[in-house]
Amino acid sequence: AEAQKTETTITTVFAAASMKTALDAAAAAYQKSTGNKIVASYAASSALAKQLEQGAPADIFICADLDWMNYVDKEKLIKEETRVNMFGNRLVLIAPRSSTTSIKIEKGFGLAAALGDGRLAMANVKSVPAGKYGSAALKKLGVWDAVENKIAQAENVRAALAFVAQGETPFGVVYKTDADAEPKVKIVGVFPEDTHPPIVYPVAVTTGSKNPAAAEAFINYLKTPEGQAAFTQQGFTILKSAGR
Amino acid sequence: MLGFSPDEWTAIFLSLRVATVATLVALPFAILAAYALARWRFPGKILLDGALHLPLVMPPVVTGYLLLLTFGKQGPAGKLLNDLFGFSFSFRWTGAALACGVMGFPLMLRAIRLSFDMIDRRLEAAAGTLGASPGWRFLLVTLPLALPGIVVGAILCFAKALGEFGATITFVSNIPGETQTIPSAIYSYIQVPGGDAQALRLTCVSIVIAMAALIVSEILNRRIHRKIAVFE
Amino acid sequence: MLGFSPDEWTAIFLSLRVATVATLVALPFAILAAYALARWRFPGKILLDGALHLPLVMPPVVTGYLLLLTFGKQGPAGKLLNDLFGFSFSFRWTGAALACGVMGFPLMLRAIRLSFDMIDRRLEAAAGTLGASPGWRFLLVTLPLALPGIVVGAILCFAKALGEFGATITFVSNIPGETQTIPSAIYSYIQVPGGDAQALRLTCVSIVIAMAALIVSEILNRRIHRKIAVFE
Amino acid sequence: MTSMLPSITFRARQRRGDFVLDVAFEGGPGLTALFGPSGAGKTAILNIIAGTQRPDAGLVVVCGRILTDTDAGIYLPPHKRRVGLVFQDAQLFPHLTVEQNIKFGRWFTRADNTAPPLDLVTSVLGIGHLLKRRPATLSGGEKQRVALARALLSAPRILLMDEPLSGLDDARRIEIMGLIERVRDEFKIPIIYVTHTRDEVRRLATRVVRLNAGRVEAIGKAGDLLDS
Amino acid sequence: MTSMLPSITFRARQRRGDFVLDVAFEGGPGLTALFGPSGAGKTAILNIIAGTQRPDAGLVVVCGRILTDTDAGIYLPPHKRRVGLVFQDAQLFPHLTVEQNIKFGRWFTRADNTAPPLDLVTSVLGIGHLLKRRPATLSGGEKQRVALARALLSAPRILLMDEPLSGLDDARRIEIMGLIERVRDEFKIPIIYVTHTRDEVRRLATRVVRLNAGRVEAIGKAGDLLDS
Ligand SMILES: Nc1ncnc2c1ncn2[C@@H]1O[C@H](COP(=O)(O)OP(=O)(O)OP(=O)(O)O)[C@@H](O)[C@H]1O
Ligand SMILES: Nc1ncnc2c1ncn2[C@@H]1O[C@H](COP(=O)(O)OP(=O)(O)OP(=O)(O)O)[C@@H](O)[C@H]1O
Ligand SMILES: [Mg+2]
Ligand SMILES: [Mg+2]
Repeated sequence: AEAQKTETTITTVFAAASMKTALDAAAAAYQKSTGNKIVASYAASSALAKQLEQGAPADIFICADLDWMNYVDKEKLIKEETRVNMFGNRLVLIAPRSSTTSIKIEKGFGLAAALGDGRLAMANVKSVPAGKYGSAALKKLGVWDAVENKIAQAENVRAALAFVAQGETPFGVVYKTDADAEPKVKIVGVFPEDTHPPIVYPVAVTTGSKNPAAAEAFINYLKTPEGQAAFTQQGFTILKSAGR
Repeated sequence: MLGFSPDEWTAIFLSLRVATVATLVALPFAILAAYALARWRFPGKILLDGALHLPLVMPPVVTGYLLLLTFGKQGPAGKLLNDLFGFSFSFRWTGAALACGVMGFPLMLRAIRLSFDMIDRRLEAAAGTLGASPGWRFLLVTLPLALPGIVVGAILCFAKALGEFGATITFVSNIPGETQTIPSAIYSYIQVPGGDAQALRLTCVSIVIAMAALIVSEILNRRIHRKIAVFE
Repeated sequence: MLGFSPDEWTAIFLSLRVATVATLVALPFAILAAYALARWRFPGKILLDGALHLPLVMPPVVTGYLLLLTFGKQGPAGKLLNDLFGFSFSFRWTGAALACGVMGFPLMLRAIRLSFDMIDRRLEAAAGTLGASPGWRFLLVTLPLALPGIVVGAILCFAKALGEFGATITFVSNIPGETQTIPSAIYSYIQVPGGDAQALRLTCVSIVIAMAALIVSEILNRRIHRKIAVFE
Repeated sequence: MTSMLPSITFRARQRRGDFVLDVAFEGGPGLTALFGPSGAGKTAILNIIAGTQRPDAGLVVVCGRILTDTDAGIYLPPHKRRVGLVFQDAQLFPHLTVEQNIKFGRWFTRADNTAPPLDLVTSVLGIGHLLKRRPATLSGGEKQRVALARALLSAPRILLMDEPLSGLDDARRIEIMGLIERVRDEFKIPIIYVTHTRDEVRRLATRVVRLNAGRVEAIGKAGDLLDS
Repeated sequence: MTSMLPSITFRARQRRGDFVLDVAFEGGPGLTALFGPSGAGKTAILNIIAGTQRPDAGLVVVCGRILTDTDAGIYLPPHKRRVGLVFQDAQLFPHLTVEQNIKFGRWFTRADNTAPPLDLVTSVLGIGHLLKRRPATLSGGEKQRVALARALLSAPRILLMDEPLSGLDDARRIEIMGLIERVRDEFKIPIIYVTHTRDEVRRLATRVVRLNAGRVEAIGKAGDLLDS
């Protein structure tokens, strides 16, 4: 620990864009306590994964879903032994703040009827994790067929959120972390965790890392309560695998 | 046919429609704005000039978001249009056309304005002495002489509209058959592992369409130039 | 100062540098390509023409991805450059400039070509009879007469470079201090709850810079037009 | 009625760089020749009458109609002036055929078309075989003649001709002078005529205004001025 | 030496639309006037000599140098021909000042500058006071004179003048004809000279080629041809 203080290291993190606020805060706290600098590049998980493939100078990859992490894992771009499912999130159904509907999420619930001729805002159901989770949940609940044609897909969760916040659509499916931070929407219900694959943010050290020790040190920091404070504050859940 | 799924075919035809409508609707506005900027003096001209370039400078997502704020159901312009004409952009292909038109507008404007700037204004004066009022002068002399720039502006806008995606998807989403254009479909493919091949196929479609448009514009351009001046 | 964080200042200066370098480096290539397309006949011309428009037509992410595949460390061009000159675009600001330059290129090319098309070619012939070889003719007659188009092309490319983000972030990621330009920073803010205000502030910075560039170009343009022809 | 009034009253001051135009003259009906060395200000005068240039101060009255009066703040835009201006450098519309060019002005004045008939004009000017061509393919003299036809056919209330016959061969010039005489006498259109050629002045001019360096040197009959 | 050879051998066939040019003539030293009605093909001939137009078939030899020989596949590009072409419509460079315009050609031929001195040319042409101006601000005659200066100063081996004095007043024309005579006699530059004006032909022409509708009608001495 003493050596690290005198000689600062720079660790580059490639992280899914949705982690920015929390990760920036954690990185700042980490730098304050250790003097080691964290540089984070935020973009879509897909772009980051392809950049890793092309030899990007990243030490740590934080992905928004399992698919792209599995992809880079298969390409041997990350150190498998360092991979850990760190954070979790919840999927919620939201409506504009002014909305008066109350609807309970359960098997076969009346989402289609509640939508009327409005649309359901979701992130892209084929490609964006939040959309994939959402469609899985709706399928499991048996309402997918009824709403499938009423979905407005957005490029990402934030854009889906904007549709609801602007009153463009009466409902939307987004992460709890996003819904919490947007005063113009309210959470109508939370999807039960067993309706969709677990929402996890896996983390791993890359094989190309020039200083894997420092990278692992930061990952270990993220496993400590101080390291997780910013994430819990944002509404992320801390997964058991991240072991306290 | 050609191995495209029905959704993809829909996206292709929709893209064509969106790009065509965006270009045709933007054209008169671009001509007007270009003329005003090239020929008139008025206070705040440079601000207008700047404002018309904004879609070029701002990240497309921001443009899309501003469109949503303005022309969305609850947005001021959106409400007004809905109240007055019962017309709405939201989640409709017209919204995609609006987004594409807005994104292509500065390109079109600049090309047209450049050609207004470069034509010999003495010919307009000559038309004036022959009795042509400013309106006729514009129609019979300025506009035809600026035709090369108009063609270039239109092709730039059309090409841009074919490739536009950030503003469109943010404004009107990505609804198959309604607002899912080729680029939004491509984007979806790129985001899933192993989707590259699909993305590439659709990219090729865009390219073929753009090439066709380009060839047409080249032919037009040659005709125009042959008409306007014979250089030997 | 002005409430920007050091990272944001870095992004602002980086954007300025990237946009300036992209514009200046693209300019000679655009002039050359525009001239070739406007004046020469060669087989495959329409294909070249089409290829040069591709960055306009393809979704920026695709362009970025293709750049990554070509100029990345493992890419053929990237390897070659690295072996020959020890130079690398990958995840460096030079890569951001390359992406912006590529994205702005078709706009620049078109504007310049339009002005080459609209020049009175008899003046080039006149220069020829006075002993000017094709090279001199180009430098002394064609280029100065096309200056309005060159200025317009440069400003279009610069503005585009200021706003470019899809290709940049896909090609060289979003690394603060190295490849995080204003639009990528905006993107990061937009992606997280509560980041809108920050995103807006940065958007305003882009707008101010673009406005400044526009004003400069307008002044240049007026000078040029005053020089080239006095219309009364 | 209008022939009682002077056909044209012209008074103007205008500064362009070092050059100062300061000219006043009146012209009755018939043809007024502007005669003087290159750079004397002849084209500037025509432009001020046509409204394509504004004088710093001045008064232009044609057949009793005030076209420009800077004191009274009157400035009629060119398209309302009904002047037929033959530009020194033709200024044909490059995107139109010769036929479209010469019919251009006629179209705007079709309500009262007092111009000489198209056939007569094209045959005297010898441009009948060029009607389908575009200006870029014409020779210098052909362009000049098309420009002349275009102005003649626009049914002007006054004709302003800037060296309309320069660059034409003698035979053609003599023929066209005949046409100009008919326009002057039969159609009674007042003409302001710029030329450097003495025989044109002798044959056509009712009166001559001799200019030099932006000022009037003398006004008088052709015979008197040319011999001095 | 070169004065032994014919200064120019010209033979060309060229079709443009309906118009067919089919001309052959030889010109010794001195000034060869091309004389003929508008549209006869005079400008076309100059363009073929200058290399700005290619004939369908033809031979152009100037002072023993083959410039164009379609049979042998020879076509010297314009900038290697060293012809001084005074365009019928000036064709000044609008982005350059008058001074830059007239020094343009001189710069490319600076290696052997056999042209008349700049001061002489500008003073005879009366354009000394215009040097800092741009072409757009010049009068018609001023443009014409600047174009003349530009060609004279480019040290040409042959001068091609397309109605260089049209649009100039008599006094100035006489003065400039003096200059042209000096160029012809002192500088011994062969000149091909297009004009419609008889007194120019009489004073300047060593021989006259009379053209009509793309063909040579007659070749001979000025006196013989003009009186016919
Ligand atoms: N592309 C074309 N198509 C048809 N005719 C053409 C074309 N180009 C030129 N011509 C004709 O060729 C003829 C010769 O033109 P040229 O310019 O040589 O005449 P010119 O003798 O110089 O006449 P001017 O004294 O009027 O200048 C003209 O009658 C012109 O109309
Ligand atoms: N912007 C300007 N700056 C300075 N002088 C100018 C400007 N514009 C025109 N002039 C001068 O005004 C004078 C008059 O020009 P104008 O065209 O009326 O001459 P003109 O009598 O028609 O001559 P020409 O017979 O050569 O056509 C010319 O000497 C010209 O150089
Ligand atoms: Mg004049
Ligand atoms: Mg000619």
